[in-house]
Amino acid sequence: MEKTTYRQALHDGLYDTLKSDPKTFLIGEDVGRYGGSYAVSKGMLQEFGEERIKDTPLSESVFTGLGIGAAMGGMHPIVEIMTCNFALLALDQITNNAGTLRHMSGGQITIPLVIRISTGAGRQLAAQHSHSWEGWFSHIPGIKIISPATVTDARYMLQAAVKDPNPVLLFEQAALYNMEGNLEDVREVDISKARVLKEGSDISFITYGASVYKCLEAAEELEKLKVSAEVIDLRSLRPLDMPTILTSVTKTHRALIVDEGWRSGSLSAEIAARISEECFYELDAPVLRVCSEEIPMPYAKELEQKSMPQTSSILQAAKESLHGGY
Amino acid sequence: MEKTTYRQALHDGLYDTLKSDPKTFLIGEDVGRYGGSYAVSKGMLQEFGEERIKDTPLSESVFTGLGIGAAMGGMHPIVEIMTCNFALLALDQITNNAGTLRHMSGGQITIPLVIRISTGAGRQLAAQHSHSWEGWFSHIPGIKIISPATVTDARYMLQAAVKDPNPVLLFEQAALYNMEGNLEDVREVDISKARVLKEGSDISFITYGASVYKCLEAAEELEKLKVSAEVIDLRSLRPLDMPTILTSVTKTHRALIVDEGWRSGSLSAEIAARISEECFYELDAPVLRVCSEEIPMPYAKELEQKSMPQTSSILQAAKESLHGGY
Amino acid sequence: MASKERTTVEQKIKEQLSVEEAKQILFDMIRIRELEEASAQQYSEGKIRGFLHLYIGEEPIAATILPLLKPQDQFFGTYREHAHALMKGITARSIMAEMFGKVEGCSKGRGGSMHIFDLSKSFYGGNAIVAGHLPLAIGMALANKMQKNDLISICFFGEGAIAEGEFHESMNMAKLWKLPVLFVCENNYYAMGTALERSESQTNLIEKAKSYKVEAKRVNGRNVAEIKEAAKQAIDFVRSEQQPYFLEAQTYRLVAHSMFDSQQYRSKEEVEYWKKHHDPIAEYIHQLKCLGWVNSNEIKEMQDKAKTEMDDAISYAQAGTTEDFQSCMQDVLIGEY
Amino acid sequence: MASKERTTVEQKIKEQLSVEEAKQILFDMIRIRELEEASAQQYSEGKIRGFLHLYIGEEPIAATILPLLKPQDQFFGTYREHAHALMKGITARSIMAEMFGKVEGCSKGRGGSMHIFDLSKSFYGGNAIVAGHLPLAIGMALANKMQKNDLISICFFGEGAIAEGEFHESMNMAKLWKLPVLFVCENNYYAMGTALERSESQTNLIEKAKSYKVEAKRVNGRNVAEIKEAAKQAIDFVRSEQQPYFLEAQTYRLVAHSMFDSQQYRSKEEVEYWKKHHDPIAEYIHQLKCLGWVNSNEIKEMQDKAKTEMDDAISYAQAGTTEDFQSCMQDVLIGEY
Ligand SMILES: Cc1ncc(C[n+]2csc(CCOP(=O)(O)OP(=O)(O)O)c2C)c(N)n1
Ligand SMILES: Cc1ncc(C[n+]2csc(CCOP(=O)(O)OP(=O)(O)O)c2C)c(N)n1
Ligand SMILES: [Mg+2]
Ligand SMILES: [Mg+2]
Repeated sequence: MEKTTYRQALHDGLYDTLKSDPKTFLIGEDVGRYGGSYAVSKGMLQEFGEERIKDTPLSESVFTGLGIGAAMGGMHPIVEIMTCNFALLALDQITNNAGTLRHMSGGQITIPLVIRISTGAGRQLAAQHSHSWEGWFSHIPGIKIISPATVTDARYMLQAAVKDPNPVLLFEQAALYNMEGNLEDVREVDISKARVLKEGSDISFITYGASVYKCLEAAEELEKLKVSAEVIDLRSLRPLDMPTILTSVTKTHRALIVDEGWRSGSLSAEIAARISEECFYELDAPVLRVCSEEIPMPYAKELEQKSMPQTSSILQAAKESLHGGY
Repeated sequence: MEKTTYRQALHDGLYDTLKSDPKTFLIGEDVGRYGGSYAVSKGMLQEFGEERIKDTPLSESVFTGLGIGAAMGGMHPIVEIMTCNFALLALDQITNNAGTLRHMSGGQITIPLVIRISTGAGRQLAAQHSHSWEGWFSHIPGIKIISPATVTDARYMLQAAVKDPNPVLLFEQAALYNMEGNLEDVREVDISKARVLKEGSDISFITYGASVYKCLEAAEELEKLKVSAEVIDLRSLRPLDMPTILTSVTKTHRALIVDEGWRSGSLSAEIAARISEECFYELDAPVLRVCSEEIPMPYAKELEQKSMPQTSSILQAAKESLHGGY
Repeated sequence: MASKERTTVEQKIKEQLSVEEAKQILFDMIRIRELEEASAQQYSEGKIRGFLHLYIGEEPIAATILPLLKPQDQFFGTYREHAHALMKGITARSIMAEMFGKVEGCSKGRGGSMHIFDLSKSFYGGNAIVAGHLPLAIGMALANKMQKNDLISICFFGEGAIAEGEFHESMNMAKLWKLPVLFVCENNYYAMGTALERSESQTNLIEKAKSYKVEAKRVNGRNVAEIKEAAKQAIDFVRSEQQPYFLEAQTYRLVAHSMFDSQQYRSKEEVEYWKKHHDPIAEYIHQLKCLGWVNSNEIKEMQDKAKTEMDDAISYAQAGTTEDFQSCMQDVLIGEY
Repeated sequence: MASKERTTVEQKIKEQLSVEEAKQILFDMIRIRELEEASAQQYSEGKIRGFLHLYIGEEPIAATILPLLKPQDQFFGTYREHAHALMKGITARSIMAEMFGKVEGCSKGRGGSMHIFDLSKSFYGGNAIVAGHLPLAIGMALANKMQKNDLISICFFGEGAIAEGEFHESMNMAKLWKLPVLFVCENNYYAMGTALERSESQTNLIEKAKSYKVEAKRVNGRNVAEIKEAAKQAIDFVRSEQQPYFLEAQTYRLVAHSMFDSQQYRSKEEVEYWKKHHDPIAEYIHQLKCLGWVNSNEIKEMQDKAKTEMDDAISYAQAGTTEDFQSCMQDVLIGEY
């Protein structure tokens, strides 16, 4: 197994995609000359030229809509929105066009579009650059939402997304760009399935993205206490892979969802609601959630860290679930 | 008790507000000369003049942001966004500014702003004019969200919202504009509390807006079967009045949430998750949800009606909860 | 209209159009009018619901411009698009069935009046978020350009859309990236009840377009020959230069914005004046008659034919069926989900 | 700079500024430079984190314009706002503490470098959604106008913001509603790595502003006297005419966009050329020396004083405390929730 970083894996995946599919091209702010705000597309302009690596003006709404239109025209655009915090400017296009046009036209329109968006806190970028809105956006029918947590997924999810005939939002985890990991020996990944990263029998941790590592850490801690936690990386936030989730909870009878989004109305709520709906009688304890505090993300390091799910808060919630803190 | 329509009640509430608070003014598309797209502000221009009834260009993002700025400057603007479907264009302003500035500035900024937005389906306006996104928007910290279901609330909620020092989104139910109802003999309403519209002991229906009437109808049907359903009108979607919800569920041991939003990631998910978290051991059955189908709203009447919560689907879900359909 | 002016108009018709063409355009204008009147009628009978926006008074624009396109050139329009759909070759049957909410409609009855789509005619809506389709049109233009398929996209919108940020961003990107898109602004001076001077600080829309260095021209939207001349030039320019172009057609909506509109914002006199003096079909008939290009019999024939077409469309729509709900649950995503 | 040109520059200084004023502006430019260099230093030591955007090379703009405002005139700026904060009277201590994430900072350490707020100085950020603060500024202008308080709002942004729809909608509404707002566009020719000619089809920004019928003027952002003259006129115009005004100050960012930027998009030579020939502080010092208005001793004194101010600010920030987390959970809404 090869070692690589999350950033490099994303870069390589992007490179391969552009190389293998001549209908693809990358557009977004500073994807070209600057090399991508997180350096994922560094060197691409030199490699693929201006025709396929297109720096845009600061116009999130329209370059996203332009991607939708180009996809309708048979291309396979890859749009980059620097961070999800700016994606609200494009949310009309994503929702009312990308997510709607196929159905509204009676199934005539196809939109093979990928939108790459970075997400997440932990880098002290404060309240207009730090939120995790992928769960929030997963309310929208007509789009898929995926987010890689591992370098392998970082490497191959984009290719799978580009092959998917639907609009796919791929959320890159800003906190993981520098993470090193082992690239598994695969050539592609299936973006429809969640993945059990660690098997366990006493409690199911359901999570995705950067929180995966905190859950794994918490699970390790729990092993010391002879508690066996299962850790599920959702990978796809819309649609949700419910069979994998339900199989796990049916086995462990306890579920804890860890979600970096603001708690109220987060993806964690949907998952909790579904677990209760679909395997209520299997549950030995209420489904619990560890989410971000419902405040605009503060800048100060300590405050930011306290606002986010942490290994310690996961552990605490797990113990509550196991011992019935109620 | 006086009879009035929901539209007239909103109109009268707006009139009183403008009359009593000289810092208020109304801005939005066609609020003036056209009389408001739903005729709520009909006659206001003639009454209050151009200074206070301001027709805007089609610029949702900026006239909303302008409202925020004017509120920061000490005014009490009332912004109207025609429907929530267009509100995505203003969601950056609502989230990154209205919901964020106070906290991010260390508590210095105050934004006494009200945004009126119409919402909901049932009028065959299809996929770009029919959605219910108030639940979706209730993910945002730093704002309040309310929605009147009764003519009394339609009459007095705006005044309460204007008096509130926070940004408040008031969602008007498009399906109810023509509804007649009895105006209660009050002079103000408290926008922080849910309201039990019908007491019951066997199951709690938790809902708001136009679905309230479907729930009441279903409850009436259930009476015939000797089942006593309690119906709660949430009134405030953010923050949620959890004490009222939990008191009810603790009494009935069964909960059914009816929400016209798309099911996944709807407000109903949050409420279901919280009920499970906070009174899991009181539940005799899983918390169930009746929501809209996860499709862009179709135009054809029959399809539209089938996509939305209906008395029949509420009844069916209630029976499932009561008899344990699992 | 002064008689001097009229002569010029007729001169221009002779310059720009053959008799056949001129008559075809008249016939199409009549068809559009009949379609719109039939729609209004069906609305009042409760067969059509939701919002219904009519094109009465604006017919020359769609009737003249759309036939100049290649069939595969992609059209993007607003909710006020029945006329454009008809001109792009969608049958009245398909349009009417759509408005009736029947599965036989081009969008399976899911879209209704505001969302007519027919990709076999390269007709991309029927879009009801004002200015939300501009980015789609420039994206399509980019796809055309990259695929070197010699197609252009054409995007219609009202003058109200110009205030939206999407207009600004789209014009800029279209010019920056040299995208082959023809923007057609149907300036009917009102956005619902908001008059142009309350929606734009600069009411000269050509100046606005030029501020992006986009080529721009204004035409009288009731003058068929002028529209044809300008639109042909514009289409040729877009296709050959691979650059955007902005065409403003000044017009007037002779009817309400939609069936919900009580028109508080303009006087009855104003509307009556326009109806009486500037109904574009009456004007055009008068011009062609002066030229001796049509006679009353032919016009009557056209009207009858158009009426028959619309009656047939209504029968067709009436006989249609509602989509099965299970089927309507499809097409959200492709594949299982 | 050619010597003829130089003479003109110096002429203009004499025309526009008293010796005292001129020296004050120089001192402020030096203070800004010292603040920015101290910030960069603290960043490299890990005391400041997140994004840090420096104003080095652009100092004359804030140093000249901000003192012309009334203290209560409301300022709205971008993430590149340390200089403006200092000029609006926020202490270096308060700014530095904010960047250190300390509760003693003006935003309690919640905002950091990008979100400096101090309402006691009418300083409204520190906004980091590009162009997202323009609507706030025009809204504030409306509030001022309605309250007839004789205040204006002033809104700074980079040329990159012009491509956003929010610019378009804001300019239009500001002009339509005659709002007393001064827009100041700091055109440093790059938005991160995107050069103006790749971000605007029309690179003449004055033409862009005028397309909304907004009064507009361009100044050389390194020419203090020119800035002062134009800004004073602009402020007077906005206040007395109750109309918007657009002022473009052409400038050059001598440093990276932020501490994350490796500047692939421009050559080292380009940056070196600007540093060597157009460092605005060096230029201004040269001009004032030619005029005999300052000498090296005085400059040294200014630098020492500024350094002392910044050292003190750092000590203050260093000694500060982090906000208590429970306190940080406040201020989301007012009242119980
Ligand atoms: C983003 C958005 N805002 C508001 C509306 C409501 N609306 C529908 S049509 C319209 C007026 C548009 O006027 P114009 O662009 O001039 O086109 P016209 O109707 O005159 O053809 C408005 C405000 C909408 N559909 N979308
Ligand atoms: C809406 C939005 N899009 C993108 C960004 C990322 N971003 C931050 S600064 C910047 C460049 C802005 O350039 P300009 O407006 O010229 O100001 P400058 O930094 O040159 O002072 C970009 C793209 C952002 N903060 N907000
Ligand atoms: Mg119009
Ligand atoms: Mg710049």
